[in-house]
Amino acid sequence: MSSETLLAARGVAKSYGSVLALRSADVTVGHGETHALLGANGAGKSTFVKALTGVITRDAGTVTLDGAPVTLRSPADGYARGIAAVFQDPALIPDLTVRDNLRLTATDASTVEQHLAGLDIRGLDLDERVRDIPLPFLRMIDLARALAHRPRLLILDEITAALPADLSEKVFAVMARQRQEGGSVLFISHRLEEVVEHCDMCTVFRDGGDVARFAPKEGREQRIVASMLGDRLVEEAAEGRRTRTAGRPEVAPRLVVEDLGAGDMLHDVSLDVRPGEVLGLVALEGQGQDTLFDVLAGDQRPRTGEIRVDGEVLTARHPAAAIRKGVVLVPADRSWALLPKRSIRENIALPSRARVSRWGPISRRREDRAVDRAVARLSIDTRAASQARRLSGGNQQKLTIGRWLAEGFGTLLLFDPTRGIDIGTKRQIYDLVREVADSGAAVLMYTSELREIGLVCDRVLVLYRGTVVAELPADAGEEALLHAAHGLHEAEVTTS
Amino acid sequence: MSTAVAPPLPRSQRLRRGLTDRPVIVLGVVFVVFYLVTALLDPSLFTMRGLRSILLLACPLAIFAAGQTLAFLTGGIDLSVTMTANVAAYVAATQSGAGPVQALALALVVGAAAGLVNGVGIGIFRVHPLIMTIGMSSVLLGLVSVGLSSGGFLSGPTVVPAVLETVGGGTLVGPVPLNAVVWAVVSVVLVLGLARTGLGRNIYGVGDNPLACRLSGVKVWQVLIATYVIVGVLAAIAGLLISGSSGSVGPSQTNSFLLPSIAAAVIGGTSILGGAGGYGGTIVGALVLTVLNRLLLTLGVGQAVQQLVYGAIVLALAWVYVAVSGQRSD
Amino acid sequence: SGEGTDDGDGGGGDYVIGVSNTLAGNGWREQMVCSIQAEALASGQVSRVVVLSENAGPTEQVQHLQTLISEGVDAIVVNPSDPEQLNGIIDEATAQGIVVVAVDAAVTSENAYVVTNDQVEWGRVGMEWLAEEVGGSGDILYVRGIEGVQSDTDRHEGVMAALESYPDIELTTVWSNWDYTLAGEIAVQQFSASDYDGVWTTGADYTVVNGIRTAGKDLVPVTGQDSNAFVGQLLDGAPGAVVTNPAVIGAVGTNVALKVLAGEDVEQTTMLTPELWTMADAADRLEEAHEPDRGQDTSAAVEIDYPLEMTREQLYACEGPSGS
Amino acid sequence: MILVRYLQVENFGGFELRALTAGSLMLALLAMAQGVVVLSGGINLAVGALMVLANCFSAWLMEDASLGTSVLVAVLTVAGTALLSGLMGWIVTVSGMPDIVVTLALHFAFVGLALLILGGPGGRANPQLSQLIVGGFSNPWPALLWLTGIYCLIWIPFRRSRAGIATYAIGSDRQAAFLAGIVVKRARVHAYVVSGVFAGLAGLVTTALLGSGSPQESIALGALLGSVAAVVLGGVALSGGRGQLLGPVLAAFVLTLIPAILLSLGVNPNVAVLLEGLIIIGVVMLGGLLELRRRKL
Ligand SMILES: Nc1ncnc2c1ncn2[C@@H]1O[C@H](COP(=O)(O)OP(=O)(O)OP(=O)(O)O)[C@@H](O)[C@H]1O
Ligand SMILES: Nc1ncnc2c1ncn2[C@@H]1O[C@H](COP(=O)(O)OP(=O)(O)OP(=O)(O)O)[C@@H](O)[C@H]1O
Ligand SMILES: [Mg+2]
Ligand SMILES: [Mg+2]
Repeated sequence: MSSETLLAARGVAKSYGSVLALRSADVTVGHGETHALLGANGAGKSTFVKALTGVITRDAGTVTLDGAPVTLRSPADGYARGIAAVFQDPALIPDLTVRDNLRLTATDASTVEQHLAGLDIRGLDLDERVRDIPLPFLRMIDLARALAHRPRLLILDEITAALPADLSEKVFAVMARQRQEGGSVLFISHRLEEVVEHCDMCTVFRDGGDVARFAPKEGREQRIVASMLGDRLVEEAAEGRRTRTAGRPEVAPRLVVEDLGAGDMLHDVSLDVRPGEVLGLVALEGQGQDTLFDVLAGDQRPRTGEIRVDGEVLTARHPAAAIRKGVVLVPADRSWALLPKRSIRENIALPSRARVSRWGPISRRREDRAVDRAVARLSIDTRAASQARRLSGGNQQKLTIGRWLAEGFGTLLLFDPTRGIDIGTKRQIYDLVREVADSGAAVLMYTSELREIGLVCDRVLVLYRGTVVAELPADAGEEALLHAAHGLHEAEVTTS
Repeated sequence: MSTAVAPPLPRSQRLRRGLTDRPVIVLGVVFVVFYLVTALLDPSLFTMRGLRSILLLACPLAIFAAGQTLAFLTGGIDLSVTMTANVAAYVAATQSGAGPVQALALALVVGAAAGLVNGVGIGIFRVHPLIMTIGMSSVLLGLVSVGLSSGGFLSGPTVVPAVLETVGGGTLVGPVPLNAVVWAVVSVVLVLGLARTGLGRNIYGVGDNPLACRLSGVKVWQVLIATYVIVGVLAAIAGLLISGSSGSVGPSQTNSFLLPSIAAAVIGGTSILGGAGGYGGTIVGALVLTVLNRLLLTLGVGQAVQQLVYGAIVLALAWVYVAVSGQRSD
Repeated sequence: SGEGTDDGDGGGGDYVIGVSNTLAGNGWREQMVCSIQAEALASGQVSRVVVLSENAGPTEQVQHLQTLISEGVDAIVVNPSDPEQLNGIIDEATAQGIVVVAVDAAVTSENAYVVTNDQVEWGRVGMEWLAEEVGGSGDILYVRGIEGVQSDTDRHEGVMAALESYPDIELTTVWSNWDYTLAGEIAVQQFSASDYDGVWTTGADYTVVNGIRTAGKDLVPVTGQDSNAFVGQLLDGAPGAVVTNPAVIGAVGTNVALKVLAGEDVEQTTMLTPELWTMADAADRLEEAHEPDRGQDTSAAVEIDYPLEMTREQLYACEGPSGS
Repeated sequence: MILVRYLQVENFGGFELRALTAGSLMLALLAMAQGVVVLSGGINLAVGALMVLANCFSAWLMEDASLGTSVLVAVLTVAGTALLSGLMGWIVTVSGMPDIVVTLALHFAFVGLALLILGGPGGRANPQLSQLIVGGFSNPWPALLWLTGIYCLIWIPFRRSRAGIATYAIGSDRQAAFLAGIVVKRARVHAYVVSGVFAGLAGLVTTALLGSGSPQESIALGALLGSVAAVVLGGVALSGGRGQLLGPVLAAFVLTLIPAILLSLGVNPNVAVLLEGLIIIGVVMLGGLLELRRRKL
């Protein structure tokens, strides 16, 4: 590892209207260094990356690359200077083929193919439309494209958030090779274990500025969290286990699913969730979990089987039917659930105005109470309250849950509710989920982070190729879960 | 959860931000300046009569633009408002023999029906609003033509109901024409309705993110149908007022209001992409356009220059609005 | 209209006449089309009338004519939307032996017969009357049509000719696009802003009278054409004069076309002279022309100084040779 | 549909074909002018006005001009509309106003400009040039050749170029396109420039077909509505990024044929207007129904 500096950013700042997204950030990355950028939601990491790569113009600050000042006007500019980024949002155009996408960025297709082969992604047709390719593969194509420009600095903004474990490993391999070849990496992730294992240095952001810079070695997680959260209370992660309701069979199940089949993917899924219980669902990418949630939420019609809520059969042609029965969904993508241009209030009150019978005049006082309660319970940052799109990712996510708190429900469907969210917020969400369950709701939660199963769930189902292949206790451990998720359910695991 | 709070802004910036959040103020200023400039050239605007004529003429435009505003808020547009208005006015004029109440009710029903068909096409069959309403416009024109041909359902004597002539052209008090009463009622209903009713919320919601609405249990098609029915009724009201003030009906008599109705909503700051805006701005937008017409008439320039100036000023006003409010569309 | 077979069952003859009109739903134009149908029926020589009528411009009208040629019509009566742009297709039609008659407005093609009202005279007569009426001096609101359109230019020429003898008349020019609603609005604005001694309108007349009332002013003399509603207003005592611009000019065009088809020698241009009707000298004409049961903007001048076959009833029935 | 028409008209021949090809040529070009902007995720409400402007400008300059001069005028016209349209695109990107607003306002302004150039109907086309563009009355080929030529020599190379791909890209997902390094503003302006070229060509065709210029707003409006209808019927998604321009071109032919066919079927022309509207809505509704099966709201 060379000690010489590749990238030196000083005093980078950016504000959107009245909110300072980035106050003043200093980041230094050395040659051959894998550098992590850490910070709670809304700390300004993505904004920093965008300011660095020319997606947005910074309000202040200087950036030097190998000592020479640079101001990039667009990501394309960056390719020429040796900076290539994989952004948090996919930078592939859905209606074009992969090949056209590559032509667009003047990227050599055969180089990308080589990189993809190196990543062990095979059988991908470059003439396929991006719209038809699953998200994890798209992330890998994005990565391969960045690599094809042989960057000196590779920036990865939460690339692993949407990746299953096996693909994440590939990304780490790429990072390692980049380091061997003398290149540097700027890596953003909310998963501390990834950072600890793969990064040489880290800069921690808090409130739009850098607050700490050190080597993120094993055992320093506590320090990382402390600097991320500042003087905010650092609760103990291994919070005391709650009373388990799963062991109380006398409670009748709230949600019962029998032999459910839908689309081309899902078949013969049976499960039940009791009031007060959090049922976890674990699966690799693309095993039919999205279809299952869509069907349960009434967004898609099942082909076979039956869904019963509190004993009554639910046949939904529209999510409204499921919602009337108290079955509500927090979808995978925040943008599916938010009104970006509307206020926090309107977002929270949206479900309660859905029915035609509620189209009449609104009682401000009653609504105020409901909204305030939801905001307080989730401690949503309301400074940018007039438009949901101005909120940071974490606060947006809280909003998607908060709507249902205001409306009330019996069954909560959570699809990966902590994707790309910082530790502090995650904990709030875990607590909330438990709280919701303890107050009598049934919760079904899919998560891509196996660690969460042990923290929140009472038991867990494993979905593989569109069907449930295993039921495990919540404390089965990540290894057992991963095994089952790959379809390797050994007898000793399933019978525990 | 960032806690970064911006330091207090310097005064100039505070002012700017105040304007950013309330662009209607800027528009209001523009209106006043416009009015004064026009009045310098045409001092009659300082008289009661002049003021009255502005209000009188702005009213039907503002009601058309009210419908357009609603359609915009859902992310749509309605190009059939003027044809709907024409048909409604015709119906009222041919039915006036049966008494004013029945004639007016029938006209409003016609407006609602046209809106219903638009709403069904747009909400249920997913036809793009542009196409649906262009098609609707042509269907209505065909209907009128068939109806007007001898023995058709619209042939026969046409008499604009006396109530309409009074409301459309009469005076309430001083410079306030009677039709402004209708306008005031529409304004109150719309402004309150959008902000304080469930339907109003849903109209914004559907324009902002229809998928989120669906997942929250809102039946998007219901909202769209309700919206376009209201747009149709508003169009019918505008058509009736126009036939009242001119004392005439004609199969294309309000067509020249179509583009100005869109322009008024746009100048008023309602996003044509849906989800943001409101009727307050549209009211000022309609007033600005009416004064602009007056200005062009006063300048006595030829039609060519009128068209050029009209286009340029609409563009400039919309630009000022975007610049001040920071509501860029990209 | 437009239906039926070529071997006529309604009339004696078997000519097919095509009609092209680019302003649909306008009362004057509708009556013009009806007069073509009625005259065709009354002549007994026509088996079918094919009407193409929609709101369109010259491009579409060229397609109208192409369609009519393909339909195999014997004569085309066209109300041209442009004096030049149809010449090509008109020449092509006449080359194929089809008689083309332009009614209401002229075309420059030498192959077409042209039947129009004398627009220069129309403008002159009205303005002359108005100038006399206001006592030879005063402010007059001059409501023109569409800038650049031939009939507007012609009428303007007549107006200017009339004003040569009245140097003390001041004109304020506004454009109405021949749009009744717009003309009414303009009247409200202008009369709210200032006082006029009279209004000369190019046809959008009765809404101007309403507009003066809406502005809260006393009525002043207004000239207009023979719109049914305007005639009614004069009968009700509004000061003003009608200068006829009869829509039955369509029937005249049909008559000309049939004569040409029959081999008669017809002048290339037929021009009708407008008449001036006021309550003072032609109250009976106004009385006779007014039809309270018909549309506001239909042309009330039906009896004209040209021998036509059709009757008033046939005109109002608006039926062609092969039934509706 | 051509077949239906063929069966209807007894001696269907060069004349009818020419009526179809020459008549459709203008609408087809307009549809392409609209289509390219729609593909880029926008809409151009000024195509009709640009066409009228090109029509008036060329007819004004071609009056009494020689063939050589007229060709020069033609080139100048197309360059002019391309420039104006590009300027419009530039205003859209710089101002941040929705394109509907900008193009609508400039629709008024362009018609005003046309009226300024040619006080009223007037000007004249060069007869030889007309002959070259739309052919004689029984010669369908020049129009067809021009259309094919324009499609193959302007559109296809453009579509294949990086600028063309960028047009689709910004229509499909503007944010992703930007992150992929496309200079979105420039790509949007390009789309408007190409649109201006097609609109200018449509104006030239009008001049050739009609022999003179006519600065009327109603013509511009009619042309605009026709172009939007053709684009939608031609299967280009109004949301941008998806579709080919061949669809709108074929739709232009269909839209030209519908009135003629309805008339020959003996439909009352007033009813025909109604049916035309219903057909357009119907076809689009059918498309909507198919889409409905895929994803509902
Ligand atoms: N368009 C905007 N307008 C106003 N404020 C904004 C806007 N975008 C972001 N912010 C604010 O800026 C702050 C930083 O946001 P940013 O998205 O950069 O954080 P982040 O570190 O990427 O967090 P996360 O982990 O949630 O992505 C947040 O408080 C957010 O509310
Ligand atoms: N080009 C741009 N111009 C203006 N604002 C932008 C631009 N790109 C992104 N933004 C805004 O910046 C804000 C921050 O977005 P960012 O990508 O940093 O993360 P996030 O989506 O808020 O959080 P996360 O993805 O971690 O959950 C968003 O509100 C977004 O609207
Ligand atoms: Mg981020
Ligand atoms: Mg972020």
